[in-house]
Amino acid sequence: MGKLIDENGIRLDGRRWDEIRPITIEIGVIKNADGSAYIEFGKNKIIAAVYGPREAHPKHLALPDKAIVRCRYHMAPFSTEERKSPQPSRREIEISLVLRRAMESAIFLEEYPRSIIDVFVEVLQSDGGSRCASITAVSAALADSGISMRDLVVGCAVGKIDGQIVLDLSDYEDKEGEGDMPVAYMPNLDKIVLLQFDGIFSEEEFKKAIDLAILGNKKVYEILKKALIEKYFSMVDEK
Amino acid sequence: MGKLIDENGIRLDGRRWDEIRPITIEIGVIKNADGSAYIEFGKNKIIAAVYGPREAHPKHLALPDKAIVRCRYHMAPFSTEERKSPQPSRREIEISLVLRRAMESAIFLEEYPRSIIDVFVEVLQSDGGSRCASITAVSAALADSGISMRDLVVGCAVGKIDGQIVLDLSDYEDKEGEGDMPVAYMPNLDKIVLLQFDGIFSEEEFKKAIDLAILGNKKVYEILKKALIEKYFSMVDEK
Amino acid sequence: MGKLIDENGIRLDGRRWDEIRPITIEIGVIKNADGSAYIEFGKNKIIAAVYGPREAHPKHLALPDKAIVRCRYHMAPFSTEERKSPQPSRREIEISLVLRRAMESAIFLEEYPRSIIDVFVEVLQSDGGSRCASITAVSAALADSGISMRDLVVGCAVGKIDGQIVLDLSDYEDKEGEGDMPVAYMPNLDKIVLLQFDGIFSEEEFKKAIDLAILGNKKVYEILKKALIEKYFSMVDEK
Amino acid sequence: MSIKKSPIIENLRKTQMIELLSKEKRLDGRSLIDFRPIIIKVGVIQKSNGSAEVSIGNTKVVAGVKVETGSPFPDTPDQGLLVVNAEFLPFSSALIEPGPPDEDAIEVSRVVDRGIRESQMIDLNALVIETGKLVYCVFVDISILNMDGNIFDAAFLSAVSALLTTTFERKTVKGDGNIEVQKCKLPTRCIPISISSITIGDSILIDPTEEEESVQDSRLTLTFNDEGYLCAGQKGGSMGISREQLFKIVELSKAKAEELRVLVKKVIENAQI
Amino acid sequence: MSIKKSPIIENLRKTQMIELLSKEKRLDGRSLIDFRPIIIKVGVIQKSNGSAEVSIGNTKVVAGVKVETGSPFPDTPDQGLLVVNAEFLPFSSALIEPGPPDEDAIEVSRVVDRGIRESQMIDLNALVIETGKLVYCVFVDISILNMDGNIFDAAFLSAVSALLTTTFERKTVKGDGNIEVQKCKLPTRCIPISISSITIGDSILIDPTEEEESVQDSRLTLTFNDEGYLCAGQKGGSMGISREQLFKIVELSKAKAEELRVLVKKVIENAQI
Amino acid sequence: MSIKKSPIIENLRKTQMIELLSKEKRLDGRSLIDFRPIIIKVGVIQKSNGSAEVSIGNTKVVAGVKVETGSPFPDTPDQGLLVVNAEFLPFSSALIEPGPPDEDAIEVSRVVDRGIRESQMIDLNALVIETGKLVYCVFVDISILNMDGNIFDAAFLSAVSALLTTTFERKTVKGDGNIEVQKCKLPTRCIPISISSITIGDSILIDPTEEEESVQDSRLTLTFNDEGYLCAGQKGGSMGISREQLFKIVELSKAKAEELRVLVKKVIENAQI
Repeated sequence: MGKLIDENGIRLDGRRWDEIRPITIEIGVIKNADGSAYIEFGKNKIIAAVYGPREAHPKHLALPDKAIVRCRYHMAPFSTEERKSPQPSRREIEISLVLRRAMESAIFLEEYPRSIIDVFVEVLQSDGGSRCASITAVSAALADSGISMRDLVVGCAVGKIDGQIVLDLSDYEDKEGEGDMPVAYMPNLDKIVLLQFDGIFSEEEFKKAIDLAILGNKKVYEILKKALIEKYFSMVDEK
Repeated sequence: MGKLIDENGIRLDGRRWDEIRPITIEIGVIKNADGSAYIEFGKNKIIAAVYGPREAHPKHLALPDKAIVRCRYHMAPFSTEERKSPQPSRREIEISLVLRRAMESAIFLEEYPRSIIDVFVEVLQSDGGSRCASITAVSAALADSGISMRDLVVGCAVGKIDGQIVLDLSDYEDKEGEGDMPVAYMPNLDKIVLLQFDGIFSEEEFKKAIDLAILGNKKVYEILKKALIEKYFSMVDEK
Repeated sequence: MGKLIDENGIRLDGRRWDEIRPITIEIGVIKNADGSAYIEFGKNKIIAAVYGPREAHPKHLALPDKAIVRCRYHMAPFSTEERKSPQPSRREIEISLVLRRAMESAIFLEEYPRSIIDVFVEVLQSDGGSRCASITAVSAALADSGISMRDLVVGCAVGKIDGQIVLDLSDYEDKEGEGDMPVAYMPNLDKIVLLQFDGIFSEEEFKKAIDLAILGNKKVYEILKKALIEKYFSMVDEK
Repeated sequence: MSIKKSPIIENLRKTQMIELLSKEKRLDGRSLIDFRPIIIKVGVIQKSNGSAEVSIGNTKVVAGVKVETGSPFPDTPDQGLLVVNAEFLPFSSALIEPGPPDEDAIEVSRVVDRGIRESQMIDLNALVIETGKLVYCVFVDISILNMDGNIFDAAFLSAVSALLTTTFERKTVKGDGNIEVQKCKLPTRCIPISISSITIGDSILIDPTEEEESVQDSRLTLTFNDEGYLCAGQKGGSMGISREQLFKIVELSKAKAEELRVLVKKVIENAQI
Repeated sequence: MSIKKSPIIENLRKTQMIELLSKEKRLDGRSLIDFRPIIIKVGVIQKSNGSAEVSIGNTKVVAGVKVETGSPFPDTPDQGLLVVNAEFLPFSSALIEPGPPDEDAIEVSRVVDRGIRESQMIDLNALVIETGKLVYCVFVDISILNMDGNIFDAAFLSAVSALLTTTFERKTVKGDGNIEVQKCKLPTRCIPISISSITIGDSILIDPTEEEESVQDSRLTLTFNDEGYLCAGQKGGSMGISREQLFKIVELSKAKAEELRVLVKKVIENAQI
Repeated sequence: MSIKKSPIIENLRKTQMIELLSKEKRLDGRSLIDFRPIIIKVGVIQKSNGSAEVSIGNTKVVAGVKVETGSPFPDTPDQGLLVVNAEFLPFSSALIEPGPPDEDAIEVSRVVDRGIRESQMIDLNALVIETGKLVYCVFVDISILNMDGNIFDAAFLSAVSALLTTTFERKTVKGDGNIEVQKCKLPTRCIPISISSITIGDSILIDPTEEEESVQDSRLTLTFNDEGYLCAGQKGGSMGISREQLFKIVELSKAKAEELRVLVKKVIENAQI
């Protein structure tokens, strides 16, 4: 019936309403960084890397009682359908801001007074849900760097297509659908740390969307945990 | 006869050659600022606000024997007939410079060594003579902030239309006339602190223009003084 | 036969393959600078000026054991056939970089710890070989400033036109020819300190080009030496 | 937020604030879900096509709308353009330095933009002059004059009020080739309202002051259309929020949005454009 | 201005300067109303359409003119364009750091621009190729090579001398549709001259050096057309000026402008373009 | 290069490096003229028209090609455009701060650009849609992911591999006015290869690591076309080089270029685009 979901409830890419796209996570891909990770989430291909905690420079940035976090979300010029100018867009600046806030929720900033933690995200190929994929990669990179965190942060969007709330929109579903809602979540603390949405949602739909997003985030969390454990065991094996 | 002045010596907006447009001044319009004022001068609607004297930052800007003054004159994108780009134009940078110099003439800078005085002007709606209206507003804001001044500074332009020297050009008169001359003045010290002009003036016309500008400035001064006194009395009344 | 060299081996501007264009060098043209020189090299008209060694500012730039060199190569908007935007182009930034490296080879940087040497080049009129002419002018300016150098640095390009390796391409030869190779050289130390090229050169042609460039550089060196000596003697005469 | 306050007094204020919150009270005497006094003046900038000055307590902003003509985007040849831009004027707070718009101004711009766009307040399809070639561009510029918390709602209210009172000269080519110029209103469909709240521990505070924001855990800005549907949202703050708090905020905000919409309607009716 | 001078010596120089002024003398031996030696060389940049190098004492600037084609401004479809741009080259003084043009360079650009524009030196209406579509753009770029005071007059002289010797290839479409290219002079109508002076106490000094400017009360740059009318003016300096001093400066400057105009005329005549 | 290493250890490493060099050995066990392991993966970015990820030891870059349409330059109306742009991603090294591309990124961009352009690898004349009006623009964007020396060769290899595997939709207007769209390869003519080496004293080291570059006297990047002709070159480093060393490097590099070209060919053949 609908243009994005068929009569059997199957989406254009073959998924059901509560399925996420395939995810692979690789830890430690950037040799020079203190921590790094590469994620493929649908067609998203994203690298996150962390430097720090390191001495704040210039020094007047430093806070006496905790670390400050800087975040740069950037898209490679070849990451989009049309070539993207290398200059940061307003969209990239806003996403840098919401990613930073989400990570501040999770990091034990008080453990690193007077220091700075630099988080860099580079989108090599973009697809729907790139900010959610990014935050999962950032979380993996932070874990890789050994920085203390309250909880891992994962991200997964929900959306509304053909009038239905579904998990994890693809690029095309985002463009053609009625609403998109990226959510980042700390699974053990059960807290939402990033939430944005646009589209038209009734109060009921909104609540349903949040619950579905939490479900999706828990799925992403399992995959992230597995990637970190594999990395850990392979390191033990190498010894 | 002329296109800007009729046979009875009346200008398009009904004024005679030596009349200024209506002026209203309101003191203390910006709660957070140390001093502020709002002026309506013809169709000009301008806010001036002052922060300081405060510690110079970065510190290498500070002077050991006096305050430094910074000034930003800026026009809101919706202040002009055509939308103005928010980026400061060369015109705005030049006006910032001449306003700063004019205020440096008046402020007792030596009383505030190692400090900085920030003067901000925002033009919400622009009309002829906006830099003159601005300096009057700045003067009011400085008075409101309690910063010591040698004298108040007021501003009023003169110009040449239909071959005649007249006071206080409107936007249309400025555009269609033969010359514009913004003048700022310290009435008690009898000094000109801002002077710019373009157009064609004979030596006689120039002298006549300056004398008329001084006359106009004295009118503006009376209005500014009244606004400050009213503010002062209303504060007393409130007690 | 060829379009750039006639049957008698004469180039369009009357030169043979191993001739350089006329060069005049004037020392001390910028009064305020610590050292300066003006060069005309063909139609190139270039000023180089040096400030320093002076205290590094901001201080964190300073190195404890040697001077740092900054270099700005810039072309005046009226220096080219089409008006050039005053903003530095990528080409100007790259030339600034290679000029800086070439001068770092020559200056006794260790003699000036914690200080900065600023080298400024302004191209008033550009022609073929402007970076080579520039480095010769910079060398003259540094000599004028009294900064210690291992050797003078001179510059002269070679190129390939009509299949032949020739000295010192003009603008037109550069544009219409098959290759251009700017070379800067320290004649007494016999070292190449700047080398760039584009075009198509066989290994043999490359070697021939380098040898011809060294020959050309020695010619430029004689002219530079003469200019410096004349300046020196005229100063003695003035006493 | 003023740098003139001493840290000791600030800490005292914070302690006092937290104590009051436990009794569901606020420093300025409001209940947790009340707005401060809201003043909306429309038509304040005659040179603009529409304008509004909005105060919420000591927070003050002014928005101006300009309608100009331009080229449509290649992928939406049959739609006019909407451009929203916010600037924190340097005098709006003691802590702001002059410079290009920073991430905070960009966030305000984009949150207001999304709220207006997603509620489909403006009928962009009705702003086409010649498909694919010439359309009307609606520029909404928001100048933040004084900051005392809840910039988002003040900016949103000013933008919406300015748009609702916007008139422009529409040019249409008549059958005989002549061009007819008609002054008309901007084609709008609804009155979206944004409601911002913060959480401090378990408390939810609508319309926070700057002082309150300085101790917030998280912030939430939600935009509602006329039917009470959510059409845009943005979380702020550097701490997480629970599903339960979130749902409670949605309910609260939906009710507040209705209240504010009534206020805006009254202002627009009185304006008689 | 050099940072190499010791402050003690600078203070001694200042004291000496003030003492001399009381006797109507200056440190370099000039009378108060004399210019330093002026050297004007035209045609120095062959690749430009017009150029001039000007020295006033140790102050040195070079201006180059480029005439290109472009679109007119929508509100002046029947006028060519004039663009004036000044840059302080980083080697012009020990105190300049590289970077984008700052407020001083912008002021020089705009004061020179107004002087040329308001004197109607260039007949912009004669620079139209096709009304509303294609016009000539006259770019005047001024590079300040060495700073020793009175940059305004040196910049203005260089711009005017460059413009007076500018030639360009004018293309006209003939009746038969062919395009004729003709080398011709820029259509100019007069020779505007700017004169700058400073006040130090009651003294008025024409053509100040940098040392003198460093103790100035106020600065005044006045531009005069051929008939001795004032066509642009700009006050500088951070102190006020009295009406009486101002009028005295106008009289003095008007006379000096005549002198300089004779000099420029001589240079242009000798240039034989 | 990492700021985490102590200067003492760094000095020890340097001493060790110099000692090894005297025995024609290197810290990582390579001979002086060997490359580190090279890995080339093409087709890594499906949204681009061509792409390649290249590792040389720990140095890693990715290049993506986009083919779009645009206007030709006025002076080359019958040629498509080639634009090369390199960026050092901020995570590529502990020493990089975010910001606009600095002189190092510009140098990489321009050296890669010249090598591709001067070897005439791409037939720009075959990229014209309508002479003087519409041409294909080939954007090569290079993102440097991890820095461990010899950025130039890694960047060049990635650009060349990406271009060799680039496909795009070519539109041609048929005789009957219909537009035909055909997927086709980029018209390339050869496989240029760049080889970088450094000198430390009398030693010549091919493919230097970052540690080796930190003690280099001079650097040389040479680009060769299929016939072994030099087509671009760039000296780096802050010390001079002798004619003799230079000639020796040319011979060495020419041979290495042949080796790398074989490798690239193999990769492209396996890619089967």
